[in-house]
Amino acid sequence: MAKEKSDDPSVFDVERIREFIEMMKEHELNEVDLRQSDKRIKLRRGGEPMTMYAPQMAAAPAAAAAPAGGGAEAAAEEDDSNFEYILSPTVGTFYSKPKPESPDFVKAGDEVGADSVVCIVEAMKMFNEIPAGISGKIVACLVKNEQPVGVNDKLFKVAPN
Amino acid sequence: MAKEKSDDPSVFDVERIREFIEMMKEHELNEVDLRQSDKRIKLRRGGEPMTMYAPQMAAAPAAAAAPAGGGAEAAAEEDDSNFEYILSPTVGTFYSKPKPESPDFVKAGDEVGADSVVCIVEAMKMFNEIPAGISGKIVACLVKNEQPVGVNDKLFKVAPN
Amino acid sequence: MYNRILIANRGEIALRIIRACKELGVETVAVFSEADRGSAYLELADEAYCVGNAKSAESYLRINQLISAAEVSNSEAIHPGYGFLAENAHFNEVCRESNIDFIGPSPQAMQKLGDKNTAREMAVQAEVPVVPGSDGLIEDEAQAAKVAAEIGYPVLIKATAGGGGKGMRVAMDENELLTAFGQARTEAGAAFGNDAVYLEKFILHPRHVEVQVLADQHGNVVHLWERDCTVQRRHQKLIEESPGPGLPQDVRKGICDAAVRMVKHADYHNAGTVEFIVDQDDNFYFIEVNARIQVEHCVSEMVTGIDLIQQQIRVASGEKLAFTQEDIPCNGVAMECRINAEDPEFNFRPSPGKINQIFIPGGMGVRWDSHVHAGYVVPTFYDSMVGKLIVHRPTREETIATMIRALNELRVDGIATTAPFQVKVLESDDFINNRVYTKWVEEKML
Amino acid sequence: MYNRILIANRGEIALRIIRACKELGVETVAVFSEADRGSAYLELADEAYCVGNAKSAESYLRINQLISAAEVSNSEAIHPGYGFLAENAHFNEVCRESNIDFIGPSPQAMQKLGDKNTAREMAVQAEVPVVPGSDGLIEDEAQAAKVAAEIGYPVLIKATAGGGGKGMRVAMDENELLTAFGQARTEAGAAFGNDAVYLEKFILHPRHVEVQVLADQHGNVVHLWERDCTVQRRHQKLIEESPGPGLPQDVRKGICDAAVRMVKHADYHNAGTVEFIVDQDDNFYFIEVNARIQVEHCVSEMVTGIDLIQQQIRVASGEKLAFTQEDIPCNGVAMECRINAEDPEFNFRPSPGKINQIFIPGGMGVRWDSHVHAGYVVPTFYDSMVGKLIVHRPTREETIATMIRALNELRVDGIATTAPFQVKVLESDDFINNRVYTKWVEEKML
Repeated sequence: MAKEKSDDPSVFDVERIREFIEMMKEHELNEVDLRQSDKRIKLRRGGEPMTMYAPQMAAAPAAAAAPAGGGAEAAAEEDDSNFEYILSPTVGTFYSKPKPESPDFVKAGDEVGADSVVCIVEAMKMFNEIPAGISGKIVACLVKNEQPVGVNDKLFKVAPN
Repeated sequence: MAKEKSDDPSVFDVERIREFIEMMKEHELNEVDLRQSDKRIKLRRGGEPMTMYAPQMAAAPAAAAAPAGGGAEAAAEEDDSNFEYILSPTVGTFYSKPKPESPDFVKAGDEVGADSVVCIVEAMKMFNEIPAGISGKIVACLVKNEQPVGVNDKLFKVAPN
Repeated sequence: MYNRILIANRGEIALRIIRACKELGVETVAVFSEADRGSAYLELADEAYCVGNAKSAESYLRINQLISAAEVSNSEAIHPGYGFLAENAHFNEVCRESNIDFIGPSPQAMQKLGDKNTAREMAVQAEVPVVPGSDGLIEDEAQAAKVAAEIGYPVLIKATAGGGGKGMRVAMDENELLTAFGQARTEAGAAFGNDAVYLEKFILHPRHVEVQVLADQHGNVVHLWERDCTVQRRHQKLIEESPGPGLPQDVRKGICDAAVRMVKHADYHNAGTVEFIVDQDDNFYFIEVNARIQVEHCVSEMVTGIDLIQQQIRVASGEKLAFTQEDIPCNGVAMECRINAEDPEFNFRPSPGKINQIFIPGGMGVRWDSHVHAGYVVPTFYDSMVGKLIVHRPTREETIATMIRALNELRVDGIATTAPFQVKVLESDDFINNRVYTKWVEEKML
Repeated sequence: MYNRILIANRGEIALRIIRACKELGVETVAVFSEADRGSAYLELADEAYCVGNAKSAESYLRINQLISAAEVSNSEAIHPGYGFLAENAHFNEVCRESNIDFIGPSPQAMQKLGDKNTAREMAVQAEVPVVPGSDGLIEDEAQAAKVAAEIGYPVLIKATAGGGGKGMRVAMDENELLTAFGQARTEAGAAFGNDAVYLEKFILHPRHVEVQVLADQHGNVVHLWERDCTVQRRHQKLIEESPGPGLPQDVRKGICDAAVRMVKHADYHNAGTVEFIVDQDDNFYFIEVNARIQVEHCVSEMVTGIDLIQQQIRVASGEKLAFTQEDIPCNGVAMECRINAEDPEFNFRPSPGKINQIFIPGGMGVRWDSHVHAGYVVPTFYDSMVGKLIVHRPTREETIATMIRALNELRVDGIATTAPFQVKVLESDDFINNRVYTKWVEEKML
């Protein structure tokens, strides 16, 4: 990031700001906060802060309490948006390994393909093997073994190829 | 500031600030915060809309229901801020003339001095002669004869000299 | 008593159930769709799980996701609220097969009462008066004409699987009957895949009166008096009150006792509502049983002081009712207005969107049940009700005055609501003097 | 009945009075300071007049502006609410001289009861028990020692013009008495410009119990039972309830009858409160009469179903009470928490400012009295109370459970409130088991 692409305009560039704002409106974002080296672009819109409704619950359910449009906001919290997430397709219990004694399906640093099984989510005695869905490198596992998860809860953070 | 890209104006550039502000208004932004090296442009505006609490009452009491800081907002409604107002110092009944048969103390277009009596506000059988308080030209009388008024209700609009 | 229950619903009723649980010391597990993600009321639950996308079919109606959520959260019971799966006997059964209590009646009772025809037969057996009509289905025009002649015109043709007015026809005489009969069958077949119809006497200008009942699993059944829900628009209730205005005491007693007989005969437990229509001579006729808690349960709570949701949970967990019929008072007059996100100025079109500002009514005699707040976005995917305004005062006159006061106090900036229309109803002579009937809104107010 | 009244107050109680008037069909005129300009509740009034600047002395206490507002708006009466000019006999008199009814007692009754010493004498005449002590003022140390010996130590030295604990001293024996006597006089002189003091028996761990009375102008006086307001912090009530927990029935009857005797003897009309302290043997002693409506009037409204503000207006306009003592029930248990904009984490320091977001509690048994809303700015100039949370349920246990549930539901973003502290009180064994006393909060909870 040290050497800046010459085509990267000044953060004060009015036209680019306008584009950001239109994106925010279109997708109902409340905040955009971009930083790079000593640069920062921070934009806020919408009504009163909904911070009072910020997460107050345990890991899995936490997502529940994220503000409306929480997905977007969660992303905003990230330093950058070069990552993707493997989401749970179902409510159930997360298993990081096929059997208690065996190793985890994947760990941080592993390369995965779209079809690689990354975990099992068990629901109603059915053990659903969850494929990565994208190819890339596992950055982090976001859920502990045997933790309950809900639909669309983030399971793994992935750096796509 | 020394080596500044020619296409990147000073943060103090009025035109660019105006564009940002217009964008913020148009798209209901609350905050813009831009930084680059030692430069920063930060703009904030408004809270959530209080429009539901806008005036809904008859002329005199209307001021009552104006949003908090209503004075400021009222002013904002004006095309420009070259005017001042003569306010009622007391609750009472507004009289535009000393006696029913006599002419108004002042009418639109009249020049007044700080000491000129512009009306009477009667309260508890006491007839208080109200001086203009400023010298200038009466633009409009904002209250009807014998209408009740409250403290700080606007009585006359004045173009000061 | 349970340690923890899952609430298979959303919005106002989900919050209502969370409140009852907190007062009972029972932990709650909420579920939500992506459209409800981040709603304030979810924070009040001990846990919350997303069960899918905004569309009900992809979230609140997904039985496997709900059961999974109950299992992973170690919930011992599921409260279905109203709507969604509340009267789904299959869901009821799946819960029990998964060793999770369903807070409601048995699947069998639900099934029997769910079929209008069976329910009617049970009413007759329980000596609960029903609208005079064909005992069972009508096979053909000839039989229709014969039965109609017996019960006397005007007659009503109804689909046995019907609801919401579909497959319904009124016939003033035999000629009309013969044409309407075919139409009703076709319409019913198209709407419900079941063209079975029956006949009954058409009642002019009826009132809708229903009785709240509560039964434990030990054979104890009580009623919490009646509710008058006559003010409706297209079968959607707008205002409910208790006691029923102008009902003679002997009729009140008769209708409440009949409801208890019906519930006992159906071997029904938990909370339920027995619906009747009352004609202009105060004769009452059984219509159906709602095998769930209802939106308007609050008015019965106010006049009796009994928390119905808490009672549902208690009896589902096996507790005996802690009171008898004699212990249940009926104090003052309670009324409820359903506040819907609909615009009465434009034929009640839905008015979803963001609530920029809201001033919530309060003060003496006022109860507000709602999950909304300034900044809340009313989703487009679900029922349009955003809150319930309930008033309880010593007399009907005072209750109406306070309700009007409170409706005028309610101000919502961002969406339109039905409140202004309800004020018009409450100020009308017909409502004040109790001259309304189920079609009154359409015929006199629109 | 009046056509139109002016409300010489602000915030919660102004809204409370507007609500009562709307239900009575009486028009309202509100007044406001520049600090309250634009507040939502002002819109509910038929008219509103600014009476001056933010400081109370320059607005809500300006008698001439208030009278002028009443005159220009053709108001027939003024309701003073509580605080500000509510117990100002001069204002009361000016109103009447201006042919405007003052909604409260006569200036004479107000004056007599306003002086603690006179009030005590009247109590004795009305055979209302008072704390044993000097009948009248104490002139010097010698007399103090003599009287103290008679009534027995510990004794309390009190300023006749006193209030808020100023000019008050406890003496355990004669030595302490002789020093404390001088100190009390000096402090009283400095605080009130009146150094007159008297002596009374010091009561250990008393409860604060007060009786709500209501009197018309035709000699009819009733009580609306008692309120226990023992949970206080520095003489500021935090939680009030009715009926008084643990009060034996005969004591309840005795204290309520005594209050009625007192009010009759004072030739008092309109609403008022007679305050007592109750010792650990349930002996009760008269303290003072509050000649106005009180913040905590709502708990009496809940158990009796009587709207006290409406009654104040009715009796002021000359109506007879429409009910007798026998008609006044006492149903269930009502409790009120005053929600103040104060931060219990930091010694209850004031926490004014903007309410960015608020979730208001609701549901079964919950009443909310407040003028605030999301976006409202709590001014720094006035009382810190932003709302009252009132709960009414059949039993004290249920009332406590619902109050805790509702306090936890109340979420205010932008300012701190006392709600979390009140939850702690409600969950404490001492409160649940009724072992609190007027200094309990300071001694056990801080």
